Amino acid sequence: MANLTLVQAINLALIQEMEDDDRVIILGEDVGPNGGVFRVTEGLHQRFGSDRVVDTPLAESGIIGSAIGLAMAGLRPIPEIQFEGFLGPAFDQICTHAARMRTRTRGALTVPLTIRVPVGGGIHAPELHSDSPESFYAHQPGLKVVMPASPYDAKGLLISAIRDPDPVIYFEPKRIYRAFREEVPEDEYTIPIGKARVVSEGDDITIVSWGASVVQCMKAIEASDRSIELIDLRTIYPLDIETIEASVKKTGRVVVVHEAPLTAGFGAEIAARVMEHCFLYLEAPVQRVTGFDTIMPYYKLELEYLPEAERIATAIDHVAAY
Amino acid sequence: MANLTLVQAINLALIQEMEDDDRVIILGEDVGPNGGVFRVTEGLHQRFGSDRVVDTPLAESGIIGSAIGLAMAGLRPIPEIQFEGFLGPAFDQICTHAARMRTRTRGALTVPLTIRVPVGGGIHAPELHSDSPESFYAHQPGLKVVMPASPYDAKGLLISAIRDPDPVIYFEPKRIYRAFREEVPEDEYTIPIGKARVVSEGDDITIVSWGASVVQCMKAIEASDRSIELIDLRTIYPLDIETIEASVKKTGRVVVVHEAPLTAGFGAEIAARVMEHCFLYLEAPVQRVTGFDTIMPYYKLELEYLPEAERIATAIDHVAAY
Amino acid sequence: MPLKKAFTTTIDNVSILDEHGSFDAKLGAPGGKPIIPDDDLVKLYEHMCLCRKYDEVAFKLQRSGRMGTYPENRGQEATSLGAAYALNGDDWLVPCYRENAGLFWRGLPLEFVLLHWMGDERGNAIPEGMCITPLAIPIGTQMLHATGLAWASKYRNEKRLACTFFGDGATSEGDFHEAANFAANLDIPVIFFCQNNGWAISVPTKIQCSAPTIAQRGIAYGMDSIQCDGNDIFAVVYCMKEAAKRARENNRPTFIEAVTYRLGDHTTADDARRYRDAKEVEKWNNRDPMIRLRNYLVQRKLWDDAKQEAAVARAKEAVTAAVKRAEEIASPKTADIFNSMYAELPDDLVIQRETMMTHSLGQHPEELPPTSTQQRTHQQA
Amino acid sequence: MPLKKAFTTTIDNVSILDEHGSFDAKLGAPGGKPIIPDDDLVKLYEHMCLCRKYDEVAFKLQRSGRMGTYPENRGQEATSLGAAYALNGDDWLVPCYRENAGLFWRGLPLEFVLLHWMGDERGNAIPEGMCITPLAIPIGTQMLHATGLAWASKYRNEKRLACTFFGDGATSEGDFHEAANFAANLDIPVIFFCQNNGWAISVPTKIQCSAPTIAQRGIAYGMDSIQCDGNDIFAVVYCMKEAAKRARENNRPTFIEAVTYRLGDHTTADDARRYRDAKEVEKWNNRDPMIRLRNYLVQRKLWDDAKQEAAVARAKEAVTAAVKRAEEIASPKTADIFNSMYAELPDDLVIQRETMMTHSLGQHPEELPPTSTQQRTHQQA
Ligand SMILES: Cc1ncc(C[n+]2csc(CCOP(=O)(O)OP(=O)(O)O)c2C)c(N)n1
Ligand SMILES: Cc1ncc(C[n+]2csc(CCOP(=O)(O)OP(=O)(O)O)c2C)c(N)n1
Ligand SMILES: [Mg+2]
Ligand SMILES: [Mg+2]
Repeated sequence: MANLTLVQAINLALIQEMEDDDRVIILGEDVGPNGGVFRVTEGLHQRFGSDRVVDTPLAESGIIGSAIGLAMAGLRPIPEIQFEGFLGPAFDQICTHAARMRTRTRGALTVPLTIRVPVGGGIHAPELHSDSPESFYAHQPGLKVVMPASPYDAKGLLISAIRDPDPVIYFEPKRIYRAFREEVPEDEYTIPIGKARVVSEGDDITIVSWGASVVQCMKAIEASDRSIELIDLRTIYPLDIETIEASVKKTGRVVVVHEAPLTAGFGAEIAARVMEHCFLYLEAPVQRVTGFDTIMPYYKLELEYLPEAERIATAIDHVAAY
Repeated sequence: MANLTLVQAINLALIQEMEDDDRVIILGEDVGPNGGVFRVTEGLHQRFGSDRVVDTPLAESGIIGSAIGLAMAGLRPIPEIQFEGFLGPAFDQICTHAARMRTRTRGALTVPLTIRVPVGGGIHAPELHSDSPESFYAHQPGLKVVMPASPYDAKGLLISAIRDPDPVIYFEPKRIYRAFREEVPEDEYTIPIGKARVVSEGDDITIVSWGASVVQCMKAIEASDRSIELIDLRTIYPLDIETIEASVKKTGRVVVVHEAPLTAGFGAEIAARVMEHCFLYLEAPVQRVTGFDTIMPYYKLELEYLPEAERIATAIDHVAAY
Repeated sequence: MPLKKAFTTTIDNVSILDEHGSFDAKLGAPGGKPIIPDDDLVKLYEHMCLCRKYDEVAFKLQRSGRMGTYPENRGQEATSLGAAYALNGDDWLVPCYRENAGLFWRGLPLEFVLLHWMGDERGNAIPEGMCITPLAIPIGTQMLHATGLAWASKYRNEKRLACTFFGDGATSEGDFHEAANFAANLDIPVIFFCQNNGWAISVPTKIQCSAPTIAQRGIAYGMDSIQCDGNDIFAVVYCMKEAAKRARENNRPTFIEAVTYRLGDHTTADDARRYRDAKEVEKWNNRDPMIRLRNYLVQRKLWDDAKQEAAVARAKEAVTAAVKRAEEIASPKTADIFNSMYAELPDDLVIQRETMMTHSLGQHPEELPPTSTQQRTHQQA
Repeated sequence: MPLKKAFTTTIDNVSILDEHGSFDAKLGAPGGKPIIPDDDLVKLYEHMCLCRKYDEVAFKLQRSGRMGTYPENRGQEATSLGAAYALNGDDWLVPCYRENAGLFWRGLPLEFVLLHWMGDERGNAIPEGMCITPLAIPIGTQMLHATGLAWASKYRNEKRLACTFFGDGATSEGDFHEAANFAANLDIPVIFFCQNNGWAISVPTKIQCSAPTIAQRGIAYGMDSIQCDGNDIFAVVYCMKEAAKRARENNRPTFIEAVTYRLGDHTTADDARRYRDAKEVEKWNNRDPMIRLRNYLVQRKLWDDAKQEAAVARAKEAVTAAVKRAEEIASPKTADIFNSMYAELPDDLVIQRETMMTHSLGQHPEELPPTSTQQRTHQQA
């Protein structure tokens, strides 16, 4: 056990998986000697050499497209996209090929790929360094989409992702890369993809969230005197509706929190599913506390945009009062 | 008035807007002498010449990116993307630039762009010629997303889109390009973006749909003896929740129908909004009849994948019986 | 002081057996040893007969409503065939959709390509070990997979390469640029094989590339690049052998532009008369790679009318059998929509598959309240 | 018969005032007429002093927490400055983020760039008529806008061109390829100005382009292409004038590779010592474009220490005033998140702006039932 930040937990998982399996290779911009702009791949180039930790040309579609080829050949590539704002150029390769290869070839070719992408706002970064595109990818069948909210989960989910025979987008909430530490076992362990985590139990209200927002939810809950159950989704697709359903059948009231814009954000899916699964138990309409339907503003206003603890607290009050 | 197909209605709108305004130009693959692979731009090259109807290199990001530049310079470009499956390479230019230019420059530069894209399944086309990506773009703030379901609407919506000072994605449901004709006024007219259309009135159930699915909904309604109100969204973003709300407050039961996959499809947003706006009126959970959470299969199975009238009819029964 | 030269280069053009039947022995048979032995040459020609017949039948299948859209390969047989011939059986072939000749040479069962165009994914379930990726519909995207596949071979030190095929239009896509740039800068053994057939649907090559050659695209990456007569199988094989050597010995990529022509429409959904000149087609009809090779074989006494007749008959038989296999395959099951989505199907997809519904009420019958009255009670409980 | 040559080409390298102070009069002053008149040369040097000071202050603002991430421009002043100098005031400048010198020369108020890096969109609200697009954060994407802007000028027959700036790394992106290919094939008057500064963050140029020059990227498109010493403002101006002429007279694009060096870290978030050699930096410090130009001016008796002192003092004053303006601007209002999203704000966004909420209950207070009891009644009504 060691007390690690989220960055360190990911770094550890990468090292361990690379030690275990030489099919695992890392590629991306600045992942080599520089160790990545967030230092997530720090030390890996020195340790595993430039055949396994590869600085590529500056081209995201190239990174993902060639990683798809690597994966089709049976390797387990882990491409890094430097910021979620630069995932766009790779959107087509992800949705057109990574997501479709298994089914379009009826299993003859597969794409065991883990795409690592720092995500989200709150670090005073420039434009296009603070978005939350998870809903785009959750809507694309053939992918799995995960986002840890703690160092412990980060390690276990990443190991699952790397070992998963299908393409996984592994979003890393950069706001909490170094925000806190947690005990993380030295040994390898997995956290199943598709299983949510009940962070805290409660009877009055269920909050569903993921990524850095989970921390804001915890703050809001701490400040509240209500009994609130907090579910950290951990995996966005496939959605763990069972865990949510069990909670909502107990509480009857739901708040969903995410950084991405409201409209067609993944909160909509959760609201729709909760209605489908728990209609007769709902005491109030599911409430979404999310980014606005605007471009994430430049950093002077980013905290007004993000669903911070205060806005969550207000929603808790509203949904409780309904 | 002329009795036109959807393709003809679009062609007419293009001609009239180009006659009126020489800022309007068309660019894309095969839009020139060939008149587009669906013949939507038929005759335009001959009429307006190769400065205004431009065959470009085969590169979707190039088409949209250069169209953004054209629009920033004050023209009103109408790029065509040949099939929705090839919109992916342009995703980044659309979401990173077209959608953001106005707000990131505080209005100094704008992007009055209309991106025309044939969309949807049901025509026995090859792979990647039958998808429904509207939800991706509805989730991107800064865009407007429309999809007509009739020749009349097609003309009026396209004229609105072309005149709109902001970027509009204009999806053309290819399954009904020539499926039926409708009286379309010769004169130019607009249909406001952001306003839904009540196709048929009813008291028991509200169906919300758009694009080619509207026709399937009409079939299902015809076969049903229930009193069903059908709303054709026409515009996906911004969503006309008022029209939906008014209907649901009357019926209390809702079915949403779209071709795109279920999870994080735009049906989720509608379900979530209906719950938010009509919670106390809902007699049953909103039901979604959509594509499955799979890749749109090759054409032998496409009709099993699509939300055809029969599946809609079943959902109607279920939601009525609840 | 004049300007300094920072870089100078040249693009060569290779032609060995030209349209007038003249054969360049220096390139085609260096040291008297032909780069394609006679036996092989006959086999290659016979294979072309097969592919031409296949094309003809596939076209008719579409016209008679027994198959969906189909892109005729007619006139382009020498390109992918020459390429596949020059490679090893475990080199990756990463095609677009006009490479029947090369894929069948490698051993892809004929019915696979039919199944693909019949709207059946089983047409892409390439048998293991065949080292072929499925037909690529989105233009320009598959070259990156070739780069990745070849990269993996290099990583494993296997001395295998990947050869990817694409059209003139495809070289306009950004993904082409990225694939070539990765291969050149990371030393990856890929052959970029461009079939410049003059058109991308209705758009002529000069709109895709107004430079004198498409081959010079490769100069951008410092890649060895060459242009050849794509209707001359000798020229194709010549370029491929050089390229394969370079790939295997030095992990270096090559860009090959094979100049050819699409004799038919773009696909069965197209009508090329709308945009191109009958005279142009006529000219290229005379440059048909099969005519050229047949004349050469006849001249060399390796072929005659009787052989031709027999070859066509064999081709017909093989194609008919393939059509039969493709048409007799059992219809896909609706469950197939789901079954290959993931190695392990998520619960939600299992439910969708079992119920063939996306609306929840039908999917969870146990949750349907028996009556509406009960519902209210339940909710208030 | 040897191989036929299908294409031959050369990339020139232009150097006029080299790092040792030698001046090529043939190129730099053809017919005795200097391509940059003395007066202008002094102004350009003074402008460099301003930009260098600006850079220094901006760096410190970041370090002291008064500004976000900032990319130092140090060492690259001659590139965008020479380019902007050679253009007309209504030619579009389409920058990346290391072109302060060119933008300020054009007239962009100094505080705009500060505001941008202070996380304020008003830094991008470029005054009308200035023909500058905002700093581009996503690498390689803005060249396409340049192609579109120049295309519009051509459409309107305005004889305006667009010059877009980008780094060596950016030439690896597919969008670069598409922008250049559109411009070349559709005859669009764009200048593609690559500032090859040796690095893309920690990745050296050879990973972006292992060819001998980046300039040869342009050969792929049949585009006139040239390499120059990017720390030599004469060479930059020389290439730009040629390119501008070509654009204005024939609507033809040009690719310019200006070889320069990023003397500082990539941005304030970077530590270049992790990946590059101090010796390399040292070497390039000696090639600083300002040293070179100053020596030349001194030698020509156009400059002296007193002038230097005065220029630095003026620069300091101007920069201090700009910082003041940037820091004194009123904080943006939360409503600004919404106000420029659309020409006309959709209703839903109006509500979000008014309530600063996305959860519906707070947004529609009129719909909140007074009590829970009432709720049930309502529902069953
Ligand atoms: C990304 C993408 N854009 C557009 C299309 C539509 N389309 C299909 S084939 C084709 C032309 C391809 O031309 P080329 O690359 O020269 O290949 P050819 O068919 O001539 O062999 C186009 C535009 C597509 N399939 N994929
Ligand atoms: C599309 C995209 N990918 C990645 C990044 C992250 N990033 C910012 S600058 C940079 C390097 C740019 O190198 P170059 O083009 O040479 O410009 P330079 O900074 O050297 O002037 C990278 C990778 C980005 N901003 N955009
Ligand atoms: Mg072609
Ligand atoms: Mg650089």
